Amino acid sequence: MLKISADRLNDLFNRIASEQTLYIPVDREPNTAEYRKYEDGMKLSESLNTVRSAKDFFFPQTENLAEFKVEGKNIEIKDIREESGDFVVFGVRACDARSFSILDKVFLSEPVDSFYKNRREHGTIITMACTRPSETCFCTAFGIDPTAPEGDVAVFADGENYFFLDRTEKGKKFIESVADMLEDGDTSKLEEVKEKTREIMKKLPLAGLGTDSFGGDKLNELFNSPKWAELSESCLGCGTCTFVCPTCQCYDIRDFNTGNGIRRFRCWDSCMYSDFTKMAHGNPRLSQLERFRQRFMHKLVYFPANNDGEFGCVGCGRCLSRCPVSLNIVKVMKTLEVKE
Amino acid sequence: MNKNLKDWIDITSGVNVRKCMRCGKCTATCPSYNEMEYHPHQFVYMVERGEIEPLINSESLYKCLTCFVCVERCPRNVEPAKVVEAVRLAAVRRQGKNHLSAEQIPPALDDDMPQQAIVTAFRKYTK
Amino acid sequence: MQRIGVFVCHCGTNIAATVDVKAVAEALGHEAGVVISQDYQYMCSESGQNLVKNAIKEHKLTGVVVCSCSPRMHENTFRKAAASAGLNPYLVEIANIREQCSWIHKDIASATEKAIILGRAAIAKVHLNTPLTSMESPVVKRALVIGGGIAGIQTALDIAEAGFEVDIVEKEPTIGGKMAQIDKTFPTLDCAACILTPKMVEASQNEKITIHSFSEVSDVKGFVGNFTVTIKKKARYVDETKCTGCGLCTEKCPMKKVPNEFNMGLDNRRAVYIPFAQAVPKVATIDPNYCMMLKNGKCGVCSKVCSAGAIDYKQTDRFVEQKYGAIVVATGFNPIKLDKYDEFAYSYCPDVVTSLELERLMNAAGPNGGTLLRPSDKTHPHTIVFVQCVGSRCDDGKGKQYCSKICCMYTAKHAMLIREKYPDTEVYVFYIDVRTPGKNFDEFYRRAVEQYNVHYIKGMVGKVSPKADGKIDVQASDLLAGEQLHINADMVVLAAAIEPDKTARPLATMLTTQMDTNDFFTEAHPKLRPVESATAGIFLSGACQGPKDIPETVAQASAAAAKAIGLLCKNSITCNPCVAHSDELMCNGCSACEKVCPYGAITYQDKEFRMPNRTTAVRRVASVNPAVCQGCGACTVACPSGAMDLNGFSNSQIMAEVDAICK
Amino acid sequence: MQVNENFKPVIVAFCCNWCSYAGADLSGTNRLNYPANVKIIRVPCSCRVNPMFILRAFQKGADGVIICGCHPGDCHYTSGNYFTRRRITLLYSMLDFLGIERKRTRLEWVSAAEGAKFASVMEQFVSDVQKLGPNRRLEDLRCRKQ
Amino acid sequence: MQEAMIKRAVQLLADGTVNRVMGWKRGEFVYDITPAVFTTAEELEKDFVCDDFTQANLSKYLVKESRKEGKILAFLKPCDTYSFNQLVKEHRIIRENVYVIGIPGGPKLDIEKIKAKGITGILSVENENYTLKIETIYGTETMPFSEAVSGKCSGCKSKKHVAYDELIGDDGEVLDSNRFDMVAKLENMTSQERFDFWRGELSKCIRCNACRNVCPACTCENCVFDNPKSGIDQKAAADSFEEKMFHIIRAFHVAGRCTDCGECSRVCPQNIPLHLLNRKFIKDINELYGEYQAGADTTSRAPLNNYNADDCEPSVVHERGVE
Repeated sequence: MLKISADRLNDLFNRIASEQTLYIPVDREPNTAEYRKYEDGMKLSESLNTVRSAKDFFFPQTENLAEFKVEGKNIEIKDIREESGDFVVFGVRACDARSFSILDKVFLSEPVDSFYKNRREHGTIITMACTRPSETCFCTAFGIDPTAPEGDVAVFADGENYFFLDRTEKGKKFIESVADMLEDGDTSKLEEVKEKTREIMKKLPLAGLGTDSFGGDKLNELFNSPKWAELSESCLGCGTCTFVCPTCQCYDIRDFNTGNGIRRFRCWDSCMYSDFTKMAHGNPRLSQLERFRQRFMHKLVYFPANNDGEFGCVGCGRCLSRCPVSLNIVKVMKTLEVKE
Repeated sequence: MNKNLKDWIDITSGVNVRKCMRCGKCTATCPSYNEMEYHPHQFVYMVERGEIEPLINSESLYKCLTCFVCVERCPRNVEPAKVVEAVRLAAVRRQGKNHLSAEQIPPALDDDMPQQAIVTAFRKYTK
Repeated sequence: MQRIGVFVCHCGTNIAATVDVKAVAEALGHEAGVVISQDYQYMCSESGQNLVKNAIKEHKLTGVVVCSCSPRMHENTFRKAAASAGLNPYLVEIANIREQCSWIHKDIASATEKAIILGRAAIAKVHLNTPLTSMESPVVKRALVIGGGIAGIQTALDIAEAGFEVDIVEKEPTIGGKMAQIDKTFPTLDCAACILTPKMVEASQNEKITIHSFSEVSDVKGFVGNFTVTIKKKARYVDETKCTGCGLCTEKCPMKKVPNEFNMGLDNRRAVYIPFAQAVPKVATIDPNYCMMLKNGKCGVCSKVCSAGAIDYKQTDRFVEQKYGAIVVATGFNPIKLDKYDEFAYSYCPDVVTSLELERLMNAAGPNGGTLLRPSDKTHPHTIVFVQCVGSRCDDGKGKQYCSKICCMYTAKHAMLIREKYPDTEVYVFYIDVRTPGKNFDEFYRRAVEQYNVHYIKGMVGKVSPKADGKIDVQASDLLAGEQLHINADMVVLAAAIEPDKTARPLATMLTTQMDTNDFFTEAHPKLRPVESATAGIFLSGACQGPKDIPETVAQASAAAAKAIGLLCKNSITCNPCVAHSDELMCNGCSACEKVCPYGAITYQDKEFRMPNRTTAVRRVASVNPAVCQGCGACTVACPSGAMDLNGFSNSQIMAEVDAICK
Repeated sequence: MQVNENFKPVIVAFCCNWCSYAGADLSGTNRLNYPANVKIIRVPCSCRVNPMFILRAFQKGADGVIICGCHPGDCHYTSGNYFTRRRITLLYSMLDFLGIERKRTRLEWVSAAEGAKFASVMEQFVSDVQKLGPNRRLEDLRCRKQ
Repeated sequence: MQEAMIKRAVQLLADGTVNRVMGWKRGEFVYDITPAVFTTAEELEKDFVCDDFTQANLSKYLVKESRKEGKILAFLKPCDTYSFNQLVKEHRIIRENVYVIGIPGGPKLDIEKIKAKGITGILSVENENYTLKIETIYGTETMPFSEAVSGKCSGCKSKKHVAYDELIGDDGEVLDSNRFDMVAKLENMTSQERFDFWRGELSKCIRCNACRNVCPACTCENCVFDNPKSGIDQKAAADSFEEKMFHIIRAFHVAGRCTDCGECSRVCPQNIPLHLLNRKFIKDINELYGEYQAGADTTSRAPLNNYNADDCEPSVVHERGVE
């Protein structure tokens, strides 16, 4: 497999950055990373997950859709879409990589979301195998192997070298473009690192999380479970869990009067908000219990029902660490689990 | 009516002569009223009408003791003393009008006159 | 869909001169919702208003925007016009393109552009106007007159004449004010007391009028038609009901050395006193700063001699609360303090007096019984010099910028009286201009000059210096003769400027009326509404509104009374419909609004609300009493959730205006 | 920082109906002039001005916002301007804390008799904002005029 | 401490003074604390926890809870009691439906501070006389207790309970903390530096509303930002201006009512120091209108609903500090 030595990694970054924009996770504070546009001298973050997931590059928090100008009686519509430039997102973990396949199912199925498609085509995702999973990780529960991430190009690190394995057409093209900086290397040490990571995964507190009592067909018994009241009583109804989640894909479309025309834009929406899906007759889910239930039912029941069993959650653990009152999907799954 | 001379005096004196309501209080309180050919209120009115020439050539220009009682008492904040000073400067700017020749000084000296007075007089009244 | 009519006024050339009204009308025609946009010469004229009425009927307008002068001028005119055409008056908006656009900009392009923007802002606001109906609030049929001078008395008499209850609050022990101190009045020279005391007696005997003498207004709450006033009746240590005014106590009181303010301190009075013989109410008053009994408990002569047993040393300030429909301010004037004018030696020469002091010196009830004597050595003055405009017409920071209007006339009166009574006395009057505007005024002044040959000299007095021999050297300029005069005078009379009474400023704060920089009350409109203040229900009578003489004061007093009667005769008045209202669904019941409301118009109640899933909950919500609310809007900002909004100036309306302006 | 001449600041003025609006009218009747960039919005009392309006003005492209009210003690509603004074003091302190130029906002007491003062305050405020240049720190890019 | 609380709670449940207890219960991990309502003694014994990680301020929940049937027992730390008083003053909490037991505050730990040391895979945290022994899947780590103290507690303003029916442990007093130092430091920067600082901080905001929904002063039935009729409703910051607008308006709405409990900065997923905005208002109010601590009592008027005639002029703010 092709590899590059650790100390020449930054040269590779400079090379990529010269051709297209490159985003890599950088430590904002020790142990909390965020994606930043690569500038020379930036150090790749060791820590695990960024607070905001890589979803932001493909489905940004706010995006302009169209602009209207009203002159007296006639309306003039301006198309303000522009072709996205090529960009590379480096250092995506296995769980985030899986989130793209979930988002693709939503945005790229008929009717295709042209904004998302435009960015998806121009973006190359370079994933990285995990070596130090944290206690909040439970990606194995959803069949994700942290040591073998998907994405366009998979990168494996064994301490001194970074091995590159292309997984898709776009990945192959990427590797060819930087082939001159890579050379062949033996992957013996890699196996040993992978084995160590799998060992750690088994020792994680959330390792044994089962998803068999969830899925498309479990709707009735879960929906009417009395436990939702106790589960959702302390939920504040803020949008943190939905805005840090890599697979949340709900958005709201709004108009803004800029003084010289109306700009229509879409922005993330959270099912936890009181005015989520507020329609002419009002809001279908009026109490926090219903909204709380809607969120986890969508992840664990509705999404699998519509997407042949694939769960809406990738086990990245962000909602576990970011919820102000520590309510999360793991607590829901453990409470609602039907044990034989 | 010498237009730019009047403007020049307005600027240097910084006084708006049009504020005068001709109440005569400055003239009433002026201690050297009798020696003056043009009394303070006339002074201001002539400057307002632009008749600067007679003022420059008149003796009373130098009779003003600049005791500033007219400035103190004027109800409209017109400062006649400053107008007098401005006209004096106009006179001083005129070349050839030498009001104090060197010979006049020794007889005018008296021992308790401060040396500074001589210097300023000499600077002011000679060209 | 809104159907808006835009009318742009030329206002003759006032607007049309610097604003291209045709371009404005044309530009505003394209705004959304505008169905008709035209300009006209005089929108406020009869035909202008008909233009609006016809347009409303013809185009079935739902909103009218008039780009014209300030809404404070003709908002009501256009509202009435719209109402008569069937459109709710509060669907009319005014864009001020005169006072705030055409009059203050010279460049036509920028003025026109600004007028268009102001027009757009008014259109944006009218889109969101809601039809409002004004509420009725009851009128208390009782008036309050603050100040018992001739102005207050005349106003009270006229209001009582119309059959309404009136209270007069006078801070001195007796009503009468400055006029009681005056000897004769110009131009007819009739004696001030003779024409004033009958009115004072009439006021005291009129059962509709109650007089609160020796009292002050301490607090005013409420609004037009519904004022609640607290009157502080200062302790006079004499029971008004018992005292017959016999004056025995005033003779027996041992404390003689009290400077008599009524005679401007020229002579002394006793600690217990009646200001002057014809005082109304004729009741003694004890001066707590001098009475030995009140200060250190030793004496009590007055209570011993008083046959009626009216003296009561334990009396304290009493507070009376009363409701009124209208309030008339008649606080009058005072001469200014002359201590800053050292050039006139007023503060260190007793023979230099002000005109009011001269009035007392010449008055029969004055310090020396009516014969004019020099205060210093009580000798007959042979030469008197009058100095005009002392402290008036000067902006040197010490005096007042305005002309005090009455000095020229009363000085001519004094000169004439002195010359008539003491022909041997020479009278000089130094003046800047003699101003005698009025009926028989100039003839009066010419009589003083021609018949009584008073020496009127044009020129100001520069310096007054008392000499060792008791005479006073007056150094002045004679501008016409062009000389500097030195007059050897026995007395100098200064015509001091007059300023509003010191109690006017705190009173204005209580009444929330406006005042100008000289502390005179600001009238609603200098030419068209001189006797009303901008605050509804508060009227101005006499010198509190500006310097004026007795004829004008009485005229204004009756005008103010007429205005007050106009208000009191209504059973209820329509009040401002632009009041606040709270949206119950969004109200948190946190009572932030209740705390900022200056009128206490907000109350709370627990109401039941339908909550999700067919449950109900009781919530504490605010409700605004539209009759009490005056529409200031403080609550709308104190309310975090925006539940509280204001009719006529709602959040969305103001934001729409902001958007239109910043477009 | 050079000040380009053709920058015409947009100034929004909130004037209270009883005092400063009357003062503005008086400066009009006296034909005093002040720059045309100032547009006046009439509010019943200065206490009606909500910080939302001020931020909205800046968002929509204003370069300066000035609030005029009655002199403390003169308020037609007795205590309206006292509340304004506290609210606006805190708001301006916060805007300054966030780094917004101080001269973009101002509160001025103008009575109905002070027409001259109104004109000179507006003149001075517009020149201050002119020196500061366009509002870049508190603007909404979408509303920037092309 | 926890046992004493459970014992007292069970006692009160038994004798019927209260029919439910508001406290905390553990989530998945040792540092994972969720506020919860317990109705039976067994639940209390099983799940109730009160240790170094129970930072959450329970006062806001009492707004809804105090409107339900029966009386609820609430364990409140000293800083929570200030929020409680403020909500009682604004009639948001019905005082007689809540039985308050004051528990000692004591510095609480913040897991973010531990993670910031690079420690991951945390399984358990024990506190042995002020050094923390942290079990992780990658071995055990130790760190001094003081370094893991939460931001809320490092600037603690008072250990005094201002509202309680009963006390467990003794009552502390008001401390003079240096909580305004950072605000003063910012004030002394130039306006460009301040602007860059806040643009850096506020641009991280993802408008998740956690700060608003956790804040005990923000209890509007229908928030201005959610109500389309308000004119400033916004769901996401589509422009840097809207970030500033949201935080300025929120700080203004809680000005004079914010008790500086620090919850907003604790819950912010992007660690934006939001408490600095509220502290700026508190510092200004203290300097300009006299010392005022929101929630110290239930009767005083909030500074912004109050005035006195000789308040300073707004220009004062423009003259002090650095341009």
